[in-house]
Amino acid sequence: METIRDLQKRYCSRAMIVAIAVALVLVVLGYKPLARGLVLGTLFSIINFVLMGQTLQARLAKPRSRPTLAALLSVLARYALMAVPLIIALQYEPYHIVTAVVGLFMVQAAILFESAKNLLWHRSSATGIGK
Amino acid sequence: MEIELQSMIKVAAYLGGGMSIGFGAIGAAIGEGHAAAQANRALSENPELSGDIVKTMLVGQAVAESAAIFALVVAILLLFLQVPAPTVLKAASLIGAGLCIGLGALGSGVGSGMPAAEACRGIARQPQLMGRMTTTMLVGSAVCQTPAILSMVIALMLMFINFGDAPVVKAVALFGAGLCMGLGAIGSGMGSGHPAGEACKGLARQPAAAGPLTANMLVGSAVSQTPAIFAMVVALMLMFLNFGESAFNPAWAAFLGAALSTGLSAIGSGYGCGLAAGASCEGIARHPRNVGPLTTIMLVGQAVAQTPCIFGLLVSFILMFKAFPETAALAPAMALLSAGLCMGFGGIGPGLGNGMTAEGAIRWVARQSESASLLMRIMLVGQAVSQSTAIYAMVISLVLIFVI
Amino acid sequence: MAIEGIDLIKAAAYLGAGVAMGLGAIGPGVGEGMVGAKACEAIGRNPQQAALLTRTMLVGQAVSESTGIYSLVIALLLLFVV
Amino acid sequence: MDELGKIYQLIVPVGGVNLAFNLNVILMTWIVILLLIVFGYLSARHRSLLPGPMQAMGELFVTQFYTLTEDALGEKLAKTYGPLICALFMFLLLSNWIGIIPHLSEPTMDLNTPLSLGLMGFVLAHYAGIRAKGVKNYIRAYFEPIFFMMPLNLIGEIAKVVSISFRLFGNIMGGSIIILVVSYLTYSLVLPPFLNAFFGLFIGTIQAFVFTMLTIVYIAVQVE
Repeated sequence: METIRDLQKRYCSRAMIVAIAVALVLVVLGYKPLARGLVLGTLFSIINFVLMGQTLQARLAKPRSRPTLAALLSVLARYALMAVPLIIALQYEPYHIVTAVVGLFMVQAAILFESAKNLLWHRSSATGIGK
Repeated sequence: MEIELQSMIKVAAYLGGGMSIGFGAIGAAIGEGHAAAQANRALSENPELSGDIVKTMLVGQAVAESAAIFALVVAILLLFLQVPAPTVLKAASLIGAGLCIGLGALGSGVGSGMPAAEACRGIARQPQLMGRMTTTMLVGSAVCQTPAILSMVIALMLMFINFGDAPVVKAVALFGAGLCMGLGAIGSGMGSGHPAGEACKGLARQPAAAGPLTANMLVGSAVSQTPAIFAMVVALMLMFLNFGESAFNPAWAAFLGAALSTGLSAIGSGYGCGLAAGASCEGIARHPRNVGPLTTIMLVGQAVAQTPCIFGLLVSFILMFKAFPETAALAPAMALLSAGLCMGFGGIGPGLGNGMTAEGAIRWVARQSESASLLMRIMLVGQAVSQSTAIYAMVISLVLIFVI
Repeated sequence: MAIEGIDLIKAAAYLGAGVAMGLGAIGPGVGEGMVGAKACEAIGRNPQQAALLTRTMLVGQAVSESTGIYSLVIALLLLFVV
Repeated sequence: MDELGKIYQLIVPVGGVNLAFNLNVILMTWIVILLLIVFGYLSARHRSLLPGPMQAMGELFVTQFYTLTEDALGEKLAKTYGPLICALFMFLLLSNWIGIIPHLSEPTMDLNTPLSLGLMGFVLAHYAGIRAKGVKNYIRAYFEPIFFMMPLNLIGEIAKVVSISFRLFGNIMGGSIIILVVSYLTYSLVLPPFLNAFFGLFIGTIQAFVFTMLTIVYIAVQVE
């Protein structure tokens, strides 16, 4: 039985590994700003995902909280954090903005890739995050 | 003048950025709030599964949030954008871009909360289906993001394409392009959440029907997104058609009217189509043998529910292509703006109503497939009557354009 | 742009006509849709009574349609009488 | 994009009034009528108990719509109006479909065609109503539920004609404009076949069916 922490760890490490691998290729090819942007974006994407898990558990623990208002506050707080890599990339030359944006979606890409794989191979209940 | 333009651009960019992140965050929050409320219910039904439910919700929310992250990216770009040659055109297109992605993310955010919510409840009922359920939920919410992606494409085009020194009236057209795409994406984004949510719910009820359910969900949400695509067509035309000779005074109203006509009427049609698709997914989960008649009646119902949006598109095209003589008076311009407003608002109700009728008919075709043709006939008659109000609105719009 | 009294009145009348018909179409559109949905449900439950139920649906829709027709009349009055 | 607003007109002055004929629409209408006559001839040429493909198709149309009319109007009136309803549907179906052939356009794209068909249905419905109820009862129906509702009832009747004809016109016209615009934007490369199938075949069939059904319903409402 996988705990929530394991789940987060799995997706985060996958996203980071892919990002670092792509970044290494980019560095070898000579596009250093692109690589730096990608890693920066992915880093904040992971931080956002971890924080999301924390706030979610906190909110679900007490059932009487107003869900939408609490969600709005958590979304706004996390987005303030997500804005940081974008601002860094826009202000400093060594980080490329486009790959920073791509990096922000790295965790989502990891999640969607796995479900797409499941859908295509029809390995219905044997896989997925239930394991 | 140079400094004034510079500050105008800054104001426009801040306004656009604010609207973008504001609407986007609200959409994500509503979707997430809905999902959290349902997850709470699921937890109270089946507390020992709390780990699974929280995991599902976490993953669902991560994907559902991408629409709002698009809005965030655009907002930050707007705030820090350096504009080399400030023009009025650029200012208008920056506000338009912010509005476009903000409203688009609002719809998709609300819509993709639905599959997450239903998946949480479904897992509480059928924990062994977790893998399949998560996959359906993720595919569903990924499809829900399409209108937001279309909005982002239009927003980025508005921000980075240089429209040169076209006449000032083009500024209204650019703002209208953003408005049209943003409004048009709301209905489709919210609507395509319904089939995704119902598919997750249905999976818990009838796991064997997973294949037809997923297929029907994809078809249903793809058709629900047609109004958003209509809005994108109008937005692209407003951006790229050459309006060189049009005089400023009536033309600004015509462009704004064209944007409002398609954008507003797409809200009702998109949501209505989503209701029909949701009912069809629910029906397939109840009686998987009735896939054939259910898909047929869903497509027919959606096609009729899209008619108000097609009327809106027609009025938009007339407003864009008809050449209006220049005047100094306010009344002709107001008539054109009013034509767009009339058709736009007038399309919301009938689109929604047609979707509701289709929902009712589809729900009962699933239970009583032998009276499918009778129900389809009644549905078409009922929809036709409820559409007549959209037609009155179109008549008033055409009178405003051609007679006044 | 010189805006005079009569021009302003005309402009307001046109805008009013559009808004009247546009917003006035929302209510009957949704309402008739609900009637249609319920009629489909009733016919699904009881297909033998289809003719009676269709007639009832049409009468109900015609009544809720009248508010839409009122908006249409008001819009036409604003366009051609004011 | 220029062809969007172009109309080929034949203008005939008759006693000081210029009558404008839209040649394109007239030509297309005649093509549709010719095709229908050919279809009718082929399907009724060798009538036999074991129908050939053409006869089977014709019988399918006729029985389907005859049953629909019978359901709504009863057996006696269905004998009178059934053939008309069936012909109306086949005409509309072919009119809406003909646009998918290049260089041909739908006659229903022009408001005059649906409007005249709608007026025909309107006159027919009221004629049927007067015959069934008598003049007195027919006129009394306008003063229900209260006498001052008369103008609104009248507008409601006229609105029926407007809504039935504008619905067909708006759908077919909107669909053909969308196809034109999209093929212009994509240089006729990507979407048009799919769009033609959707708007030409699918929407065309549904709208033809809706128009026919509404004509039946309007007659039925008047007769009751």
